[in-house]
Amino acid sequence: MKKIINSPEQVVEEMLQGAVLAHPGYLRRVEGFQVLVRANTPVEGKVALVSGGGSGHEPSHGGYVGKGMLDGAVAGAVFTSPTPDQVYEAIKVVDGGQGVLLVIKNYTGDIMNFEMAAELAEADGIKVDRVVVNDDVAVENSTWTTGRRGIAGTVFIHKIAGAKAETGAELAEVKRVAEKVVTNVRSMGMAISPCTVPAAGKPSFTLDETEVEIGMGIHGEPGTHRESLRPADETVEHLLNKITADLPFGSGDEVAVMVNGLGATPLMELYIANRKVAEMLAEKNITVAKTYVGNFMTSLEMAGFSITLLKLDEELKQLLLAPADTPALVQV
Amino acid sequence: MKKIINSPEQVVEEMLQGAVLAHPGYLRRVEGFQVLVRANTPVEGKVALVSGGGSGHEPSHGGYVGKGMLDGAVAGAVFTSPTPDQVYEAIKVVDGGQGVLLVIKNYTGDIMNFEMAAELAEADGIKVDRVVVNDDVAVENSTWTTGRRGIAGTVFIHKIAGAKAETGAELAEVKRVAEKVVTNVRSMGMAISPCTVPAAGKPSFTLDETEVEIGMGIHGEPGTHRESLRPADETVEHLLNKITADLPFGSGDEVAVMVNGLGATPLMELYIANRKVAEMLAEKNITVAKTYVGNFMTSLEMAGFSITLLKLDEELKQLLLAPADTPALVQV
Amino acid sequence: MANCLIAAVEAIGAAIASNKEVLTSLDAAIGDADHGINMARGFQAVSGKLSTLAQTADAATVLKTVGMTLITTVGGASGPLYGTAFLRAAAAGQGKNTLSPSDVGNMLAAAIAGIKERGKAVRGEKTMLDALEPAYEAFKSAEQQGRSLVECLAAARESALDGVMFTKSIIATKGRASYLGERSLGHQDPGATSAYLIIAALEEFCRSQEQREE
Amino acid sequence: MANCLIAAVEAIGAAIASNKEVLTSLDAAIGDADHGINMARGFQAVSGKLSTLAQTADAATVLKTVGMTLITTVGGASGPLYGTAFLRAAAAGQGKNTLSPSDVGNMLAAAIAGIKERGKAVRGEKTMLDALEPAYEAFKSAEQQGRSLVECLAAARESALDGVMFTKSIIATKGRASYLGERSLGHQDPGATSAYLIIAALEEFCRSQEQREE
Ligand SMILES: Nc1ncnc2c1ncn2[C@@H]1O[C@H](COP(=O)(O)OP(=O)(O)O)[C@@H](O)[C@H]1O
Ligand SMILES: Nc1ncnc2c1ncn2[C@@H]1O[C@H](COP(=O)(O)OP(=O)(O)O)[C@@H](O)[C@H]1O
Ligand SMILES: [Mg+2]
Ligand SMILES: [Mg+2]
Ligand SMILES: [Mg+2]
Ligand SMILES: [Mg+2]
Repeated sequence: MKKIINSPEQVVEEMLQGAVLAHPGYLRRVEGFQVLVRANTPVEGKVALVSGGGSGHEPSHGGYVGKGMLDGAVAGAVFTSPTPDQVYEAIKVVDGGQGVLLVIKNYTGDIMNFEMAAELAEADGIKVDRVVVNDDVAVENSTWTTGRRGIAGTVFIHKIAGAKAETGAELAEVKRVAEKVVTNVRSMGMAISPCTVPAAGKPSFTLDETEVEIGMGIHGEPGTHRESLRPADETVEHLLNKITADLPFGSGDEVAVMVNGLGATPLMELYIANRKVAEMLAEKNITVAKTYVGNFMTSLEMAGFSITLLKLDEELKQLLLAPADTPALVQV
Repeated sequence: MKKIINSPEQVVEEMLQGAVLAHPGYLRRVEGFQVLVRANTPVEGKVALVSGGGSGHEPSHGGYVGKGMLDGAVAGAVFTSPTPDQVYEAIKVVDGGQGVLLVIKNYTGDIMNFEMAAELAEADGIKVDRVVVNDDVAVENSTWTTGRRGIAGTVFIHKIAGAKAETGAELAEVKRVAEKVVTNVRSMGMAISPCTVPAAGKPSFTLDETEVEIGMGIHGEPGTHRESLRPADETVEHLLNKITADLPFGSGDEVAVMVNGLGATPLMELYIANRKVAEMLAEKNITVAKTYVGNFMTSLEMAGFSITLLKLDEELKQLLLAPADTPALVQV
Repeated sequence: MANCLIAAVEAIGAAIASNKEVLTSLDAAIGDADHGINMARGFQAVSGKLSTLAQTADAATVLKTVGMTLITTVGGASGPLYGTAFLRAAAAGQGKNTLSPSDVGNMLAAAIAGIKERGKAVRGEKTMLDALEPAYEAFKSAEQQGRSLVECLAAARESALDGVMFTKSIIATKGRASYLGERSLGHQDPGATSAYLIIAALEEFCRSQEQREE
Repeated sequence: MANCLIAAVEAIGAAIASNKEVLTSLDAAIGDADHGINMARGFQAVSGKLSTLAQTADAATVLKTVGMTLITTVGGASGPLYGTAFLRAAAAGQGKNTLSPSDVGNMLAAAIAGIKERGKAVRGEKTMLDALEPAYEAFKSAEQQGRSLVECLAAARESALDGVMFTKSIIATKGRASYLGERSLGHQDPGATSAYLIIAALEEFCRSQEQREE
């Protein structure tokens, strides 16, 4: 395992320290916890947003802490959802009296840990509500599974619910908007090379010289199948068709697009993928209001990418385009 | 070679198309050329900045085209400096009557190609001047070499000279500020894994399981030496000591820091590196005015990072902190 | 009491530690390659916490400490589940100073009930329950036949192992592996495996205690 | 005239194309792994451009087209250098309808002068000049001895190869390899190698022309 780290046990702690040292104007560390909050938290009179999950998805989630997005982010061990005490602490620190919305990705562990934290906070009299993100269309949604995974679409929930909270809207309103995003967002990804959890010391999976994994999760979880690497356009076609068929997205729709790198994908390749995404959407008569291309929800040094589409209405569009000022996403 | 591309011959063309499709509000393609310019170019009454170089360094250079930074960026083939006709076209398109400053990295090819373009533009009566960036301290500066390479420090020239140009300053003034940055900026990098030029089809170099290359260039050029991978803190110490000794940077100085990923380095690792950078600078009584951590000047999917320090005076600091609005860097 | 129970938990921790890589590899195949790492981190923290407990602490206090520590250090799915299990076992063992086979059976039952409440899974969904429920049933029937604690645990361990093997034959419908659908077939569930390891470690520990007492 | 010169340039292009990987590998060792790719891209574009030239074009027009095309398609260091070389050769050959060995010698001299002006390098800095200058000297002395064009080119090719080999023994002080300092020792310069290939291709082409004429 070749990594620029000091020791596998220290990666999360040292990353959090390094992030706060890099962005002191944005971030503050909650002493003794793996929690990053806005430097000026709590913001009085504003619903607070707390997100989080395992580490290894940087800039998620700490990178989105700042004006217009999150109030706090909780970092678990690499690829491991944070524990309830950590989430509970984040909730307490960011609550400005208007309540806290938890943004949870749909993984059993995340749900249980965040729920336990919510119970603890509610016992303290803090208003807590939650939204569960499940945008990954690679995972078939059937009644007998735990549903779909939450992946890169989560960033759109941060952005839009965060913008809504910034308007002074109350908790139920912020939650309504967040759920509208969840209802309208779909993603799917693929990987061409694996990643190595530092504490594990070896890659979570292996792919041969030409093999790729389609429908890959963001924790190295296997996807729907393996196949031979195809030209970028064909891969985009496969992923995007799955996505558009799902909601479905159709002629006349307006969307936001995210072409998300998984960590080791050159931006050049993401732009090449976006070219095909834009072309296909134009063919389908789907208008793109805003495109994000880059590393937003990564999987350590995995190479590959995901595509996310969010169907917009006027409300979501305004909130998406609203200003944000965070370490990882600034909009003016 | 595993890449998300359609064909090695098309990577630059398709990337440029994908970038313009992603950022129509920022970017416009100069038809028939590998040139990206601001959507609203030329900006009347403002000195224009043109930068560029080989492709494969994304978000450099097109990502920095926008308010407060560049007016145009010229993309060569992967790792190959663009040709004079391309640069010439960029100069003509962005000139708003106040002249054009070329930001050139100190490579023989870049210098010759940009110089030939400048000659052509000057023959047209356009005022053209240039600044040559040579921040890489890995390369010994002796009279019998071509000097040092230009690497990630280039982004600080874009930012600061771009901000100066935005004030309406004249060409000589913008150039003065750009040269002040060049005089005060130093960088050094290292790589833990190589990259593959698409048209070459195989890695430019190989490193064994524990080997790293110290002083690596951003085109896969070998660095000063190879060694065994050490803990992140030791690597940072080695690079940063080289950097601070060079200018030199010393007690009482104020600096900007860039911890730059080479393409495949998880942001987690860059933050871990930044932690040590910040700690060492604090020990040396050097104040950090602003820190950038992320992928700013990459080398395709190379894993590794570089550290850049820029010594600030009041003028440089104000310009560094000034707003910018580009696809790859937004500051408010 | 505390002494003995603490030693038992240490034995569990040792078993988890020495199987850290096995559990992580199992999780790599159908999950996210962290189960062994998570559990080992948790039990290492438990060990630290227990060393600060008073020698006089009762069973409930020890088990509650284990549960709270697991909840706050393991994370993922297994943290809240195993943590809840130990908390429920603590509640079931409240006030006890010695633990009869029947007491242990009740604590096991309470632990399983806690896991089911927290995780909303049932047996047959390819989770730790597929080891724990058969283990409990075997324990219970041995106990009802008047067997010793070691014998009851041996029966539980055997059934737990059968349960682990059974997980290979089914599709996951809970937890991270459920995202795989059919692709989860043929793989052994990491959580069921850790559950088996815990029971096996308990059995071995009690057997060695018994021998010492003889 | 144009016909023959175009065929000669095509022969050079073919030599570059078939040595694309060799040149790129040499550049990988001490540069940025693109020299073969750059040159092949350039000469492919040249081939396209030349096919649109009038059959009646004179030597200068052909060479100017080659130079301009290389400048606008090769990029990097070699693009402006080889481009300038062909432009200067064009100027030196201005108005000629047949090229004597002395004409070719003058064109070669002009090309080298252009490269030195543009690149500000001298012989001994581990660049294409280390192949080109010895090649020119050998050409010139053969020419002064009244040898045929093919013989002059053969002499040039031999010295060019010696020059390529010599580049292994020196440290680069110009171009991208100069950043390596001592680490550039032992490696053969890619640009010197492409210069050798160009001369060798010219020789072979002229030899085959001579044989056809016999
Ligand atoms: N709902 C559930 N009920 C019971 N056990 C579960 C449930 N979900 C997951 N598990 C167990 O947890 C194990 C995975 O634990 P771990 O890898 O530590 O967490 P995560 O899946 O969050 O990475 C699975 O192998 C399974 O046995
Ligand atoms: N200043 C110079 N003068 C003459 N030749 C040079 C000079 N700099 C570089 N070269 C030649 O150019 C070659 C490299 O060309 P190429 O790889 O195409 O360009 P780049 O170095 O920009 O990638 C070197 O091997 C060397 O022979
Ligand atoms: Mg996990
Ligand atoms: Mg080059
Ligand atoms: Mg797991
Ligand atoms: Mg080169």
